[in-house]
Amino acid sequence: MSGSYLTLITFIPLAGTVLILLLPRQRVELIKRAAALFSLVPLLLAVAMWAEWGQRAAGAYGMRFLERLEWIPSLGISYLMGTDGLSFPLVFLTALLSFVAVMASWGMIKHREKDFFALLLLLETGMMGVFLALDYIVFYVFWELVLVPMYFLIGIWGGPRREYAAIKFFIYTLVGSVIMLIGILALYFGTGAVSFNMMEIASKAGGMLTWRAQLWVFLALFLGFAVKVPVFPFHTWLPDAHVEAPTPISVVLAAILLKMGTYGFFRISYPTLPDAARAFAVMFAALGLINIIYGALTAMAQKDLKKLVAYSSISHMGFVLLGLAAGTHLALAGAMYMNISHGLISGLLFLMVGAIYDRTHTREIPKLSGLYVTVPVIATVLAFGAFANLGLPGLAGFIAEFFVLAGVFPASVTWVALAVLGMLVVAGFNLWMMQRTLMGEKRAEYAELPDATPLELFTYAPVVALIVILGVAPGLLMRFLDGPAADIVLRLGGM
Amino acid sequence: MIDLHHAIVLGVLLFAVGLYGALRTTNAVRILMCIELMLNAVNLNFVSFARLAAVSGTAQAAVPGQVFAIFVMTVAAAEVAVGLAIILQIVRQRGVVHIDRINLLKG
Amino acid sequence: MSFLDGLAALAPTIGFFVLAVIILVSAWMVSHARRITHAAFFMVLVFTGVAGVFVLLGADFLAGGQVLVYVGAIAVMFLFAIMVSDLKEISDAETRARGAGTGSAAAGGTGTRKVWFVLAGLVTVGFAGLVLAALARSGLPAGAVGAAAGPGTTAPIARELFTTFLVPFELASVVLLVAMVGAIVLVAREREEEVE
Amino acid sequence: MTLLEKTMAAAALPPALLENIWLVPALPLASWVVITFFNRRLGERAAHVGTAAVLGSLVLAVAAFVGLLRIGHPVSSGGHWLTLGPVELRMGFTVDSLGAVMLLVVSIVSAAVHVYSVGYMHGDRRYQRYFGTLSLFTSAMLALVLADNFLLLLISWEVMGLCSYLLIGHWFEQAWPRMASMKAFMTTRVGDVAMMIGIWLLFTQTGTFNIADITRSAAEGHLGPAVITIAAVLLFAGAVGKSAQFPLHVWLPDAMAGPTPVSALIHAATMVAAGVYLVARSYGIFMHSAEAMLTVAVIGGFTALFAATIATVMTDFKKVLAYSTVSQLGYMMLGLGVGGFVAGVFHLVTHAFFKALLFLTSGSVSHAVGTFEIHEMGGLARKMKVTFWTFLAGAAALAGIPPLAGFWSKDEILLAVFGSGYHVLFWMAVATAFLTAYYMTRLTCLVFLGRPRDRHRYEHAHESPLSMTGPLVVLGALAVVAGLPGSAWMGHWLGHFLDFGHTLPGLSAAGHDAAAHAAHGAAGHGAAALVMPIAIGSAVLGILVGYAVYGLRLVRRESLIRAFRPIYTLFKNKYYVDELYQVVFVRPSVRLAEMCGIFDNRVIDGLVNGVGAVTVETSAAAGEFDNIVIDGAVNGLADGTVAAGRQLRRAHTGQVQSYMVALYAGAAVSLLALLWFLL
Repeated sequence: MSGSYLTLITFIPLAGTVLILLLPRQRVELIKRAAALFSLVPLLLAVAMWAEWGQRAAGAYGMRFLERLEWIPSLGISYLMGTDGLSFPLVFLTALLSFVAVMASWGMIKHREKDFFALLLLLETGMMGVFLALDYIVFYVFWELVLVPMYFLIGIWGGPRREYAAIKFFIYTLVGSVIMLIGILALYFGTGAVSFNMMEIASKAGGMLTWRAQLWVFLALFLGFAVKVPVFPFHTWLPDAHVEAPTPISVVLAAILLKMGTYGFFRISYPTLPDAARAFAVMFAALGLINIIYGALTAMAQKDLKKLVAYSSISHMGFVLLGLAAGTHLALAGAMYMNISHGLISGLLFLMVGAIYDRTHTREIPKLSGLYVTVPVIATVLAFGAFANLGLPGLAGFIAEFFVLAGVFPASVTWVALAVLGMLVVAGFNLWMMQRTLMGEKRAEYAELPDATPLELFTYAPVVALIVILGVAPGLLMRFLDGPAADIVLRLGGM
Repeated sequence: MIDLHHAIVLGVLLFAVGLYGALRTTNAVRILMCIELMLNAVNLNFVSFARLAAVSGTAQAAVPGQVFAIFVMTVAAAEVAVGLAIILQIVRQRGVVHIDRINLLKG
Repeated sequence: MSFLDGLAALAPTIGFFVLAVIILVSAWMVSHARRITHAAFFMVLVFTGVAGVFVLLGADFLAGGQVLVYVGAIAVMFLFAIMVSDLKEISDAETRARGAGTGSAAAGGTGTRKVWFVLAGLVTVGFAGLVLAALARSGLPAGAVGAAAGPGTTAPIARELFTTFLVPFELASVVLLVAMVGAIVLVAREREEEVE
Repeated sequence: MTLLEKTMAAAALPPALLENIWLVPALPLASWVVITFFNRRLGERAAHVGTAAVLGSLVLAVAAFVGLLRIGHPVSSGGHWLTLGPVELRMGFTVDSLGAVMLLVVSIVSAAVHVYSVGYMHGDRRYQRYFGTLSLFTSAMLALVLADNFLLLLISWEVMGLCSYLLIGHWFEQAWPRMASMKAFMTTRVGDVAMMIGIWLLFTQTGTFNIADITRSAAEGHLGPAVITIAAVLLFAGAVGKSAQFPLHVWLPDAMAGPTPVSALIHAATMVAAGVYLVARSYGIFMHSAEAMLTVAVIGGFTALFAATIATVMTDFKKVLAYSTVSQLGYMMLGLGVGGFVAGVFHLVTHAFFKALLFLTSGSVSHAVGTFEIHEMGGLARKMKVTFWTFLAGAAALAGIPPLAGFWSKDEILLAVFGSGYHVLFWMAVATAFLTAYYMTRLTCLVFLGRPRDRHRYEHAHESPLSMTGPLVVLGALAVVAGLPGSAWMGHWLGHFLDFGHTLPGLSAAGHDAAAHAAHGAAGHGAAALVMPIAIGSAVLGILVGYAVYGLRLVRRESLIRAFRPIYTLFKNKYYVDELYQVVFVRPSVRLAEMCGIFDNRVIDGLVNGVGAVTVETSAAAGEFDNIVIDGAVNGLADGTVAAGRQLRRAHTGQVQSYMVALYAGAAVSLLALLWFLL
């Protein structure tokens, strides 16, 4: 047991939740500081793990910081936590953005702070658990755990149609995860009901399941993850959830929750059922392309800023799907890179849209204009985010898209051509958005809006810095992603 | 000598008379009395069968029958005590012994 | 062998039949005697008759017990109860009322009484008949069961009572105790109030 | 010690400088960072920071140029950037002759524009942001010319696009700049995307982004001819987008919405030249595919003529220059396309100087007169001496009057085109030369000569301050002198400098020279003798006709228009290309987007809500069913029991004796059964 980093990083936020629940309701300042502290600690732990990454030799299955505890031996369920190149960046992203969300909520959440922060930290625990769990049952527990706080966070602090959005989100994801559970159980029993350990099942699944069973299980798992990603037909919960969720929550929702879906593909679907994955490759590509183009086009038609960013998330997730479909080393590494870069970029965009909403109390694009003049700093950061979003070279988004498509090129040129069409539309709606909201004359009613406060700047700074760093020196992140990508390519037997 | 059958027939007849008596009277106390008769008939049977056991077996074999009769007696005594106490209370409260009027438990 | 020896040989049988008649007639009178106190006396008669039969059947301890318990205790308790309360007047008034044939509403009129008697009779005859039929077909060995004067059953009963039947014996004492307490509580209620 | 010797001495440090050439782009980048972060505190001083940085880069560029001269071979530097499984990517800079020349051109023009902007942009509300973005642009352009791999080239290429977007949209309060900036970025983005596909294709084939390696593998025949052609055409598509060639030229005229110095720097000299530079830089690839070369030549030639025709009817000073730029870029592409590598690059260099000059003069004129409408000007020569004479120098150079710069480079291109044997292209080029001379003369007459048409503006006109006229003079001198290095008088020194294999390290010297000399050789002196007079003739003819129409008013302008009514309207409306794009691309995509939006809300959400509604319905129905049927049964049962209970209740008469009767009747029955079965 090499130092229980992972258990600490997962359960410290939970401890925070418990502590906050004990604090008196009126002591809002104390609550806010406690929440900040309990979300800062996992971030520091993540940094410590990043520093130690080198010395830690990769243990079993190529995992580091492995922790194992027998939970239900009779069924072969054990509390098994571990991280590798694929999940560590996501853990880092979760730690960072949860901290950013907490800091952002200092200013934005005005009522029932205590419950809000308690639920937010609970959410962080859930997310951490999903990325670190290596046992299907533990994974599923955390997967469901995430739903509960998110439902309340949207349902209570959300916008006008929050109940509808919260329920829609909850049922959509729940149905997905139930189907996923069927898949998991099929896997468990298919491989002789010995243990729920992901890695062991992955090694045995290929041999033991019949071809038809593999397809069905892959489909079940696909549905479970597709709802989360979201993939084209199952995406309509995302815009509603984003529009109605309070800003810090839609930051977390966009930046991390969507990644749980794609993480599922990388961690479970592809390594466990490589042949089925290859069989579904064309479907993945088709859905990915639909996501890209359809997402971008719908984004262009949106009048609400948050919906626009939500649909752009769908479009970017399409790239990840395309990368998965191609299955080449570059495409997979690019797709994993996109997970992180999109998390940062859409997180930043939501923060900015939230800041604007806080000041102008409207997200309708027609009503906003001339923000460059009234709130120059916020407008500039939003412009920065928009350019990162459309994949301006030199920023993280471009590197991801470039390598995904460079990887997809040998697989099929038509896919690249269509994806590139999507990139044009993405550039289109981003520019059009900037043109309508940031440029134009100053509006009287927004004349004397306060610009970004130091606290807000402190929240944006790390995200902006990371987007630039990952754009200029992608080696930092690629170092982590290289291993897992090669591993998956090996399993896929080279598409 | 007494014939077993006769003893048993006597018991049965006594039981029948007790039963009929209990059914036809409207006086609670009489019912109790008739019940006592029925119990005696039962004891009679016990003893006659005990006797049969003694005759066909050892004398010792008669004992259980008779012991059981003793227990029937104790129960009968207890039953009378309680029965009478209840009837006295009913008389004291309602001033009536007529069994048909004591029908508080009517459904 | 003289008529006396014969008679002596027959004595238990004759005794048995005499006792049987006494028992049955007095049993009948218990429910049919007009006055409740007469019924009580007839009940005593039945008890003693049965005790006689017990003696004939060689259950001497039991016969003694019968006399002691039934006649000495239960019959006396009945009389005591009747005497203490004004139970006597009430029950006699009722009998008279019924006897006069006015048929009070509660009794449902003599018409239903008649029907009730028939029903009761039917049930009794039916039940007794069936028992006898069962007895007849049971193939019980007939034969004399009369007891010669034996060594007396007290000792064996006592031994049995305190060995194999020790637990029932104790339980019986508990039953008696409970009955006593119950009876006292039921009957003695006013006196407690007076005390307070 | 004269200035020259001092620079030569400074050249002593070139090897060290060439090793870390990254300093050149780093200076302006640093100034951008400084300006952005210390925005408010700097205020007006932001301009000084920006100018200082650019001058620094200029000095370094000169030193690098001299250093390269002395060393004689390209120097590349850079390091490991990224490892991805089998692929190991390096990122770095290379200084070769083409790079050094471009460095020089860019830094000179950028410095001039910086100095000019101090005066021109005085009092602008977003002064710091203007200079910050200008520095970023310069840094990106410098990085572009030094990049040794397509990835870095692409990154700087798009950062330049970003800066052009920001600068065009500098005065975003007005509608035109807003539309123009977006149009610029989107159109160039179309080209960039095509270029990316080209880069991916090359990367998939060669496994690297390094230009030198790719050129070498192309030369050694590792790449199939089809791959080369497609990759070259795709790269050229990127160039078409950036250098505003037909059909992606529509954004350049609208880019004039930005401040004039921006137009001068970005939309005349540097950025738009990046496309030509890209073709030049990857010339090693283009050369191996005749089809690609032909495409470049044809599109270049056509664009030249096409834009020149439109320029003749433009009434806005900058629009004329904009279309002139498109035309001249077409010229360069034509030059490169027919194998005249040196000619193309030479023209690029000279054009950068005099076109920047012309734009700056237009700026100073607008500063004086307050408008760009040439029909409201006239007779400004007397009022703005310096601007007039520098403008004249630029115009003459552009028109191709010997011995100015334009003449030499245009002559080289005509020579190359003539040598390549494509006579149609040659005559198109000559026609373009004629038209160029014509519209420049028209411009000169309408703006500076003749009677002032607007008294008020004429009164108000005054010469621009020194900070603006200074750069004009410098550029004017360059417009005159710049042609000489490449001209015959100096024995085609520039050609040899560019030629000695430095430019195409990957290419074996023989291969390249053959193409270049082919141009010279085939034509031979005879050709040169034939081409020269034609070139001069067309220029002179253009001037005479122009002067006749606009100077002496021999022919009424209106009658001329009436005569060529259809052609005039066609030119006037820019061949309706803008409207075409609007109808074919922009409007349908917006409508498609709307349809998707509606589709998403109605159908998918409808579907989901439908499913929701259906579930609600079915649940309601289930509820009904549940109530009626199942409940019915249950209630029935309950009622039955109650009824039965009520019946049975009567059995409890309360009479003890009836219970006894029941008891014994039961006993009797069971006895009966017992007897019946057992005995």
